[in-house]
Amino acid sequence: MVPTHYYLILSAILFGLGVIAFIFRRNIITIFMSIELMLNAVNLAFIAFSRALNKLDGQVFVLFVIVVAAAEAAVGLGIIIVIARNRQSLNVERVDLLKL
Amino acid sequence: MSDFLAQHAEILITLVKIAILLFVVLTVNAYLTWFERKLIAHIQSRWGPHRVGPHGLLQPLADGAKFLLKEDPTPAGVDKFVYYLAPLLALALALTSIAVIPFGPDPLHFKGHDIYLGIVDLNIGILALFAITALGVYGLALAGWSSNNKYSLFGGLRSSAQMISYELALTMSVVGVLLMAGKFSLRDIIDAQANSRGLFGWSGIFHWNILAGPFPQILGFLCFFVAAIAETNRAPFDLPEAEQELVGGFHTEYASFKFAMFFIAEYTSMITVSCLCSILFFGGWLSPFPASWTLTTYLPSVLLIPFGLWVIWDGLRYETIFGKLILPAVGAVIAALGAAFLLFPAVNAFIQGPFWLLSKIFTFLFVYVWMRGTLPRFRYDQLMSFGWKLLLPASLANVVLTAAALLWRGN
Amino acid sequence: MGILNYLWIIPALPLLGSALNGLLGSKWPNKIVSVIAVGSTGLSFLAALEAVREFTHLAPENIPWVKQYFTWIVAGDFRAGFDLQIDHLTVVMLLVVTGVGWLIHIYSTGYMAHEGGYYRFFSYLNLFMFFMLILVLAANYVLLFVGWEGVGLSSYLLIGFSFLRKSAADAGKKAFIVNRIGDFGFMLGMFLLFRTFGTLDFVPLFAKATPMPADALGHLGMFTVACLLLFTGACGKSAQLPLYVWLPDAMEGPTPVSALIHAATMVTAGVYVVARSHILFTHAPTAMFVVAIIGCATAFFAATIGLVQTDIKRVLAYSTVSQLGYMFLACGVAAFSAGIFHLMTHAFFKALLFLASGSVIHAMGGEQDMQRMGGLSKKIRWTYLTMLTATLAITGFPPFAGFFSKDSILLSAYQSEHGGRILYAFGLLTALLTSFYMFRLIFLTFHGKPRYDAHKVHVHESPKSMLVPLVILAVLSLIGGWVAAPAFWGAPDYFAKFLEPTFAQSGSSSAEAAEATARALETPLAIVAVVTALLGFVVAVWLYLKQPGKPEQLAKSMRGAYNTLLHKYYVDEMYAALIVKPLLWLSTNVLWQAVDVGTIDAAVNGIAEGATDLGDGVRHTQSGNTRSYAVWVVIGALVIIAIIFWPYFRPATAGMVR
Amino acid sequence: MNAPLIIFFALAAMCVTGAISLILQRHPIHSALSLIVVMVALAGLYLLMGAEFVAAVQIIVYGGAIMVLFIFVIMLLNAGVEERTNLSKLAGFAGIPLGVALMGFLAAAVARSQDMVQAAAQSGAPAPTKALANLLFQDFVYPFELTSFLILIAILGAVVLAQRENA
Repeated sequence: MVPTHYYLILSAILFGLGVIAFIFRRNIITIFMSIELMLNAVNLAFIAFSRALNKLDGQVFVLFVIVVAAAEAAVGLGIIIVIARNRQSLNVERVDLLKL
Repeated sequence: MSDFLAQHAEILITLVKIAILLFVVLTVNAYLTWFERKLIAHIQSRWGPHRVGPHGLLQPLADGAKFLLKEDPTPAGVDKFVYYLAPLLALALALTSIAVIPFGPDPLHFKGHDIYLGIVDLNIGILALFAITALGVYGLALAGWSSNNKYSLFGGLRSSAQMISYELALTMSVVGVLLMAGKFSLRDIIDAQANSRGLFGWSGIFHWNILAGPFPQILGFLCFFVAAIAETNRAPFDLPEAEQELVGGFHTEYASFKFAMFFIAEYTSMITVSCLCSILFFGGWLSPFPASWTLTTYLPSVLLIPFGLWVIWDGLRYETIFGKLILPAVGAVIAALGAAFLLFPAVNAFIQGPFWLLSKIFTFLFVYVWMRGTLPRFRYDQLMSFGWKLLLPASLANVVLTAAALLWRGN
Repeated sequence: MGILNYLWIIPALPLLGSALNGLLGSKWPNKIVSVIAVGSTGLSFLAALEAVREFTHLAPENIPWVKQYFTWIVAGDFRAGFDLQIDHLTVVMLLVVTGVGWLIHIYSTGYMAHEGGYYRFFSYLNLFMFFMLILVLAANYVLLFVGWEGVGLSSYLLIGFSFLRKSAADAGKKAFIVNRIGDFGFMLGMFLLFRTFGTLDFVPLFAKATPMPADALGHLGMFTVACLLLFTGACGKSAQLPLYVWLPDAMEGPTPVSALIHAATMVTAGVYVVARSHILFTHAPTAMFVVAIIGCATAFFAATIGLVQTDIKRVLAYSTVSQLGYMFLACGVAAFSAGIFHLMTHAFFKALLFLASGSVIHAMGGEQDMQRMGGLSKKIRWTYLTMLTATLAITGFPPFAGFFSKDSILLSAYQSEHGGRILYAFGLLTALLTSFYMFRLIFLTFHGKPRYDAHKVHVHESPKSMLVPLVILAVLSLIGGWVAAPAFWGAPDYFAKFLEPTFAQSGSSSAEAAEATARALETPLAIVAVVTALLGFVVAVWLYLKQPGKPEQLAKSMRGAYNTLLHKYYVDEMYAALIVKPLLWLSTNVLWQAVDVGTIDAAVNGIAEGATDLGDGVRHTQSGNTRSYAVWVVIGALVIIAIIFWPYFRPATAGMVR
Repeated sequence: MNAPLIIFFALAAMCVTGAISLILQRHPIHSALSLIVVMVALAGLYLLMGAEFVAAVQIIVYGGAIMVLFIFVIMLLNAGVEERTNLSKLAGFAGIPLGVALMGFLAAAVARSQDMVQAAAQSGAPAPTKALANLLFQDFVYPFELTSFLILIAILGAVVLAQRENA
């Protein structure tokens, strides 16, 4: 039986890596993926707690998170497409103006 | 060593099962190509392959040899890693999906071990299957992208979009069945059909989900089958590899064995889908006849023995020497198998399930090929609008109706 | 008790009139305006009469009658309410203010008939009435101070009534500022009183003060300091040395204003305050002495200046200053009833003098210089008669009002223990000068041959609306003093008797022995005073009727003195040099350049620029670069996590997942 | 060292490797593949914790839909290797330390709180999907419905965003 805090620490590490990825990547799509990574880390923590406490709520929350992530992906990628269409660039550092 | 085996016999057995299943599936794949080409040819009133071996029976072997031996060029400017990863991914996932499928109801008793037909029986079996098929898309998409070829890219784009779109319908159309079974495990689903209250209380084929109450899953089945065909990129949904438009689509740049991998993956997923159709909607290994009709248990022998005799006769009057030698042998083997079933009731009883299941699978494979032979390919916008505007609502309606019926029936 | 429960009506009426005229009057014809103004004042006069009638029926223990209407300020245990009080002193002031005020209102309707801003004038005048009534009715120093400042305000407004004339506007400002100086002292006095007694309501304050021991002479105790501070305010308001300078300039205002505010009522407010606080003053002999000296000095000083002024109104102004000096002299020698008595009579005849001079100016078509008048007695007989009456009254000829009041003041001065003789001497001298310059005024104005161009100036008698008040006031200044007459044949001085309940505590005027000596001295001193007045009269006759050329020769012969007097001892110039210039310099260089521009504006602009620079600096964090934003978010997350989890960074603490 | 632990460490290694390669890969496709690896490994961890349904959903939705969408977009926009601009000085020097600090904080907090997490009774038994369904459709039915609305809105938004103006 794996101790719960192993999972928690793993999720912490994944989250941190997600943050670093967010900060260090310049491609909007990659940044978006790093957000997904963070969400996944949180999901892991949820599941770990739900197992530790013998409560299924954690898993329900994970389902919600996944749904939200799906919606987010749909809208976010739409936005990315629009950005790429308007700016001819996916580099966030090139997208630093409110209007063209 | 031996005690290790003693302790971990399960592992050993599983490994053996995997080996056997792999062999079977690959062989079936090979001969499926032969079968398809023959059938299409006859639909188009041609002969099809008939040079390599009698009735071209050795054609698959020749093709296999050709795949293995042909030069394997890697185009310039491809993304090596992904380029090599894609076919592996496709093949691996396709083969993995077979693993959760059970092929027979009752286990073999061997040295105190109950050996079930089928590798694993997950209690989320169907979900796992969907998961694996869902991942299957990467093979195609990545192949298309990594080939550094615009046609391939289009293929990949199409396949990914198409798979996402139809996966929804695929999953939704199954929900009806899941509602009626209340389980995810395929074995449990089949058992549920076995124990289900048949339509108007009739037995046999009326226990199957396709016909059984409270709400026959005809709509669900149609949605599922169409979506599944799309998932497997088969005609009339084979846009990712539409030769006429994309010169082969995502696998344009793949040659020899890597191409073979895609090929095998495709046919394997065909088989998987056929298995799913028969298990989810057509009662899996359940016989279409009521249990009281005991004579139907001899149906396998009754089919096999004449078929074997016909093969022998056909071989004897075949032109080539090779044919004269080999075909009667095969026919003899088949006839002997039928006779064996006839002689050993236990064996006969055991093979009932697999027999029915395999025959159903064969039927669906036949339908696959049949559709390819008859239906023209969809246009892309048609594909999308069909998937989103017809298939998805239909499957959702199926879910709602099934749930309503179940509630009405009060169970 | 009818109106006594509704004392607030008395001041409220003029306020109403003022509001109506001020807000709506501009649209109304003069008739409505005057009806409202005069009507409101007259009604409040009637209300005052009714109040007095009821007051006389009050049981002695209900006096002073205090009515608390609403609480205005509450801070800690301090309460300043809108409380009105009425006692004998208030009764006198009330009647004087409302009565004279009413007459002057009537007069004004005629005098101002052709002036612009008719409604404005009456609005201000009613406002003044309101504040003056508040002043006299107030039951605590705070409310009194409201009236005090209010009359200052309305006097400012009225002096600068024709604000298009720079001199008028300046005069208004001068009056206001000089008053501020006094008011400052007044406020300090109030604070000191509050600090000492914990209240500013008259009744409890005086009740607390009475038993306390008086300060020794020449010793600056609390009482002395408080009284001196209050007296500073009184000086400012009542134009005593050294703050008298504003009053002569205040003559820039319309004549009725001069009559009402700067002769009859407002300027006497200082005297009223001193009398009102007589208990405090009697506890501070030093302050009393100072008051007496200042009063005496002012009286003499102003009279000397009055000798040579040629502007009719200025003469009267200086005479007002000197008469006020008399009143303070009286208060200074603890003859409060005498002071108030003189206040009343002075209100009558000085108002009369001003109104009459107004009538003269009206007749002369705005001419104020006496050297361009003369021989008017035939043309404007009524004015002449009334003015003559007033002159006789002020110069103190029996049986006119001034005689009795001035006589009682001189008597009290003579009786007072500290330097009484000197005070008396100066008082007498002042009387001489008074009668001289008053008759000089009469002769220059009404006698001799006309010195004006008869073709330009068409002399005409004033309308009834102006003459009627003149006559009434003339009668009053004739009989106004008779209430005190019985003192001569041994009977009690009714006025003093009437005020006794109020001033009883301030013993000296009611001590029996003093009574006796007073009776003994009464007649001789009276005779002396009359003789002095006659002397002044004779000199005036000699100089201005018999030999009209003489004054010029005199002026030439003692030019220094003459110029000094003509330039009012150069006091204004001195103030300008000593106070105004330094103040201007200070304001320009320190307050304006250094403080305002250098400090305040600099601070404000500095803050603004700092904000700009800050924003300019911080702007760069808003680079629009998502990665930088991400870093900020991470920093925030770190902080939050640190805050949340800090307690858990110690092992074996539970609750993180709960 | 029992089997679950071994599996855990294997999967954890997969996760971390995938995450790191997500950071290091310079091509979006490779990053996406790394992320897929992470997700599959996570699904494995969920299985290990007995959350089978969630594991399946994780692979189907994340692996099968969301990431496919990502790859689809990457291919659609034909995104190339990302350019190495360094316009954000802040991210340049402060990024890594901060990220590591955050990681450390979280890990420390979790590690310190291990005891009380341990205190809670654990059972590796698979969570019956039926129970999950009951919870989801009884206790959490309103949030569930809200999510359906959310998805609807997201669909509309995506359509509006992706359609060309002139179309």
